[in-house]
Amino acid sequence: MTLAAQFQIEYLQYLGPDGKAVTELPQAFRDAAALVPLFKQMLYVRTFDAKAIALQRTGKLGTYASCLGHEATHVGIGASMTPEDVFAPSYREYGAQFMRGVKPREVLMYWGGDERGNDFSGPKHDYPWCVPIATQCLHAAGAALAFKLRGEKRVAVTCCGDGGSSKTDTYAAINSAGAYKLPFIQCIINNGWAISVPRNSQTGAQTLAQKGIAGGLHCLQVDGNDLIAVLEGMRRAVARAHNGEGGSVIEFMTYRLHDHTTADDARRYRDEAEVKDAWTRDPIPRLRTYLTAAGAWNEAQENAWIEESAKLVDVEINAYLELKVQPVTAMFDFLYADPPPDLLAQRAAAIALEGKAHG
Amino acid sequence: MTLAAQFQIEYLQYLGPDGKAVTELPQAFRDAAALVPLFKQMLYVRTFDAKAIALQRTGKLGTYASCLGHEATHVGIGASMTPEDVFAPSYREYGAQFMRGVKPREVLMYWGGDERGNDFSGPKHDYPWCVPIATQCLHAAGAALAFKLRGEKRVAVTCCGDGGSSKTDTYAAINSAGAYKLPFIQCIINNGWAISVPRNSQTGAQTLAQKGIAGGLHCLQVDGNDLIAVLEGMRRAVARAHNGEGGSVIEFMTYRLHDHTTADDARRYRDEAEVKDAWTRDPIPRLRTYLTAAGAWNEAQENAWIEESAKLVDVEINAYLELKVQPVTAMFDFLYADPPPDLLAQRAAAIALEGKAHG
Amino acid sequence: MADAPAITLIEAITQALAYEMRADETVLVLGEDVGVNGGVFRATAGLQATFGAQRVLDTPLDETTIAGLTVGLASQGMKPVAEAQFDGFVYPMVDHIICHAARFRYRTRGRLTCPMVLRVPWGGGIRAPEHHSEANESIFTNVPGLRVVLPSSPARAYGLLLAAIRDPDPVIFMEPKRIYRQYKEVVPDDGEALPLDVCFVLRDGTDLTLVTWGAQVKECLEAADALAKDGISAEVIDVATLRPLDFATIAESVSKTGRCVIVHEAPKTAGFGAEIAARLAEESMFDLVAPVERVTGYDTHIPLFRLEMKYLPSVDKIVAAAKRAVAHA
Amino acid sequence: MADAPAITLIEAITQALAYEMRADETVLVLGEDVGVNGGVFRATAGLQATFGAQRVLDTPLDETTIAGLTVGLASQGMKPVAEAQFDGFVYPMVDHIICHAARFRYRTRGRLTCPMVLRVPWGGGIRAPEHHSEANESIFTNVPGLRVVLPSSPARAYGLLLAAIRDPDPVIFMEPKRIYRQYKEVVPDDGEALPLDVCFVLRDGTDLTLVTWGAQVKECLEAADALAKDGISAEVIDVATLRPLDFATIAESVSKTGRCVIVHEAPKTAGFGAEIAARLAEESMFDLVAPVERVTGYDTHIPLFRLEMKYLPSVDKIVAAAKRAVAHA
Ligand SMILES: Cc1ncc(C[n+]2csc(CCOP(=O)(O)OP(=O)(O)O)c2C)c(N)n1
Ligand SMILES: Cc1ncc(C[n+]2csc(CCOP(=O)(O)OP(=O)(O)O)c2C)c(N)n1
Ligand SMILES: [Mg+2]
Ligand SMILES: [Mg+2]
Repeated sequence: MTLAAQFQIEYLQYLGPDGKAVTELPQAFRDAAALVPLFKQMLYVRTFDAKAIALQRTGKLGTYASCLGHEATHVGIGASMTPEDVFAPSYREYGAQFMRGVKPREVLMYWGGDERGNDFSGPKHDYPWCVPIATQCLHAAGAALAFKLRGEKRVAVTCCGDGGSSKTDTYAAINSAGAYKLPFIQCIINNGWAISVPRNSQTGAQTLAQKGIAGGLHCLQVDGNDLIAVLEGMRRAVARAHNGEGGSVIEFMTYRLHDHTTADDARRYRDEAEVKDAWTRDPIPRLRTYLTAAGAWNEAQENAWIEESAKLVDVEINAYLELKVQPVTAMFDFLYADPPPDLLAQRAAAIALEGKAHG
Repeated sequence: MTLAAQFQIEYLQYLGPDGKAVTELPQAFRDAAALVPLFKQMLYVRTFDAKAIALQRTGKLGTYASCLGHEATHVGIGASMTPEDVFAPSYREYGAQFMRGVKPREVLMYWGGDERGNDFSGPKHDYPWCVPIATQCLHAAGAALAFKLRGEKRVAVTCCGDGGSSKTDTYAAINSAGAYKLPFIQCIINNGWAISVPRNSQTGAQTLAQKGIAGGLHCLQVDGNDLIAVLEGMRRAVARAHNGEGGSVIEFMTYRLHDHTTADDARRYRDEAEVKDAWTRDPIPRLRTYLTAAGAWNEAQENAWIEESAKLVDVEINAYLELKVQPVTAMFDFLYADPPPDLLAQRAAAIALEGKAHG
Repeated sequence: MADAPAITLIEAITQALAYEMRADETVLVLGEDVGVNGGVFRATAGLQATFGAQRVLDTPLDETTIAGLTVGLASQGMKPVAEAQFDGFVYPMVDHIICHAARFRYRTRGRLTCPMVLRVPWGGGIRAPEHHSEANESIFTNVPGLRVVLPSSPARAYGLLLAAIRDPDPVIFMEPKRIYRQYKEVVPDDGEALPLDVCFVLRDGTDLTLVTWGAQVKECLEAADALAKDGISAEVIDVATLRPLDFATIAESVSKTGRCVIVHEAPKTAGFGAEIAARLAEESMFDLVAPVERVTGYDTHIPLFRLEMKYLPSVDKIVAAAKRAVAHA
Repeated sequence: MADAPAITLIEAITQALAYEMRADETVLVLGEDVGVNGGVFRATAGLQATFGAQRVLDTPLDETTIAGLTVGLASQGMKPVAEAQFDGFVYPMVDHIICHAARFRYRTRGRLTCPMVLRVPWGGGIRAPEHHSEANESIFTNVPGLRVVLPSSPARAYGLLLAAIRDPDPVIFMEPKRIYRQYKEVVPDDGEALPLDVCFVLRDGTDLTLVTWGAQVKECLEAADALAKDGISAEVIDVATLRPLDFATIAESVSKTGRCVIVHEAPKTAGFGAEIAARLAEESMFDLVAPVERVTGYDTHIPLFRLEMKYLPSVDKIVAAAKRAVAHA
């Protein structure tokens, strides 16, 4: 048998669900103390998430997409990037975004129906949340192309879900990253579900990592509930990008512990037993156990931080709740740099109507 | 190292460019005599192609897409299908289509600017030529889905080019064929060029066959200038489809010996040396040598057939040339089963204008 | 039948789907989350349980896939009813709809056809996230070979959807999601389709014609009530099928009233209201005593939900336009 | 400059691209076959040789890819000029254009913008295969945040393309391919842009206004000549930028002539001509002495080339409509 090609996809896992190392830790991440800030970030995100859901339940927020269970993946991705890199998220990677400077209040503004959330405090070149599934992947590829053409040492990192891996845009991004050998990382965050559609209904592919083979990219599958595996997977992909070796696809295996969004009710389509089982792989206790065993973390620290992060989040929530609705002119003022006269006339009419409504 | 997955893609070649077997022939295609009708078909197609180009050059045809060099692939695909199967071609697979009953005059009608070419004499369920690259692949997947839902033992076969393998529709077809385990065969006819863009600029993927890995399909790379390899590759894919094993992607390695279409001038972007070299792999002499050595074919037969096929093609050309332009009503009459009154009014106006123009 | 319970517009959609799936075994439903989950709006709730996973198919998450498979199914003897989860996700479907669904009959001289329906939850006003509130019917209204339908009540949703599924050509069926659950009415499950080529005159009037479709029908009827209090008699027309347009009904009304205000949710410029105004300018000019007016979404994107109601046409805006029209004698 | 050789419309496109690539190093060109091959219409001929493969990029064969990469490049400091090889292949780009290019500034309150141009060889009449002859501007004309430009002469192609590239927002630039090589004129390579928000009055007249764009400008000018022989004085307006529409120029003309015939190649129903007619019905009704008329493509697909000229507006059709208008006193 003559072979035209053959491929292997590596799987990375360092910490098992019980928080014990299953293999030698990667060189770069052996210092447990160095992981503590990331663990704190994971706790912070979880606190934020719970409070955001509560806000929605009490009518103070629109539809909200929870990140419960994704903390190791999101934080690990965020920790692997520099400010100069470009991040193109989908709509729930707050953990990564907070590390880049986006404020919780901005997340809330966005889901609270206010465009100003997208004008966030993170890197000005980062992409906002992206609702049309996986379209952001191609924007990241375009950004990576800009970096390459300008000779900049920057990486474009984008995320989509297991559902998003079916989207043609994801393939287009992967293929163009391969064609142009771009500094591009496609993170496929496989949380098992795309709303009600389970991972196995999306594709006949045995892994989602292998989507990258179609574009000749480096492919990796990673335990997305193991922060160390996430960091190591990202480290390798970033190194490849920096070395001019081109793009990577990383599949992060995690689980969506919440409903798809607050507008969804997962009990309609998902077995409670599966969710229960998934909780046994929760990334937070796993890392806590590991850090505690390594002497880098303890219960007192955790309690203190939980309390502090609740306060920090509350500050953000209050800032959000105090936000005034944009004036009606806001829907006209950011459409064109140079708005045409007819649009200005409509703007004037809208102002006049406001006057009437209020006067 | 833990592996998440691994893949191998087989390469099929039985006859070398010199027409000698490079390995044991596959069981199903050892009878040289049985290949003679297919060889005659290849010669016929080549005759047709040359005459069609001549028609275009003399102003009697619009833009025409030549199939020069693709004869083994096209005829091999056509020979592997039954009438009940569905074929969704791109725009140059005449060899396959003739075997399904499409008439050369119909090809000429289409490229001659007359929709009636699409109402062809081939299977009524086959798809017409498809200009928007690779969109036909998804129609074939949809057809395969219909077969599966109805429990019919039919296969949907579609073709795209090396360029077309970059198209998101191709990925969508592959992925859905995998997700639903469809009786679907994606033929990627890699002729080295997509107009002026060489294969290596399309993608970083080492083979085009591996596009199938992204959807979990069976992948195969085949020497597309070796009729036996084409037949064997198709045979395996059809068997899989019939056995409920799902879809396949086959990359056929061939070469576009002509310009992209008669509207193109490949000398602008392509090295003559490369074309010269490609002629050494021409599928026709290769099969001729093999059949002759096997005692199944000789020069006299060839000369007689060349003469006869020229006559057969001329009959078709004459039928095409005698074709009258459709009446102006033709642009209204096939739009809706039940045309709306405003459209009928426009139709009446168009007829009135005709009357004026002629009277 | 008279005892049928009153149902909402979304329930009428489900009822029509179920009716036609029972009546015609080639009808099938496909889309994201349409199976066990019954669709994010519950339009297909219960259908998979009733008709099985062979008739109600969840698709991979890709709209190009949905559109392409639908064209493939329709051209091979099935009658697929595809769902776009939201209006804002319809764009990746446009290529297959325009280049293929709308052309198969034409291209092949009737050899292959494309009897399909694309259901699109449409429009704003439900406080949804970005891209969930678009009134983008004009993407389709200039496309020959399509029908574009937009019901505005449970009964019309039922009857028009049945007609859409039975139609031998592709139909884009846009559903005003703001009124999915706005009110209920009794809709007998009698399989009676409504015609796909007529406008519905919902209220007779003599002074002015309000022409609209979709969710704005309600605002127009309310505006007519308000105008009546001021002694102004407004005729209200629900266009319902935008393509092909039944202009005759509109022209007849305007020949009587002499005034026309067109109301729609999409941005004004080159929205479908322009076509109606254009037909008036061509064919009813001498009937008009007042300039035509359009009350529409502004020529900007519908904003996120805090401002969206200020974007949409309102009863006040309609009444004001009507009064401007009536000021012309 | 006066000695510059006369050039065709397509050469004017190339000249504008080269000018702006020299002037602004962030400008780059991408598309299928735009590199060594110089584009299937030769619009980018020689550019890769002059500016290198880093500035003139062949893309993989996928329009979604082209559109998405273009949005990515534009939002990260580049000024991409993307080419759709033909009008019929623009549909897979629509999602990224509408959901992202047209919205980045709006969505992010100005943080990210999308200064890009999408060049689209547009329209019929060149005896091309299927999907190579579409007048599909209405896909974009209802979309807030876009500019839609359609030049009709070498000089306007040059000036408007420069303006399009320099514009800080996304511009859809549709090029009437039927007149790519129809005639030559001297177009000084002086880098002078033309305004993106005005109609061009190409011929003054008093009896009637012919409003058109793209390839039909020529037919309208010829019709005006023919009408002049019958003593009818037609004003001819090239709309040039459809979105935003300079309606003021049209209104001013119609206030003088009292009659308007709109000519375009796209199908009539919900084509952009409807918007112009609608504005007339809203704002110029009392100026009109005759009904507005549209001379357009029929409401069917442009046929394959044997019949295509019968589909398109012709001088005869325009003259006939003009005479009907003038019959109204
Ligand atoms: C183009 C498009 N189609 C449909 C939707 C509706 N939708 C929002 S999220 C979602 C599922 C996404 O699943 P996945 O990609 O796995 O990401 P996850 O939400 O699980 O993180 C769907 C179908 C959308 N936002 N965009
Ligand atoms: C969607 C789309 N984009 C662009 C084109 C123009 N076009 C026609 S053929 C072609 C190249 C196709 O190359 P390939 O897929 O390798 O097939 P080949 O012509 O070599 O058989 C291109 C770009 C098209 N027909 N459709
Ligand atoms: Mg998911
Ligand atoms: Mg090719």
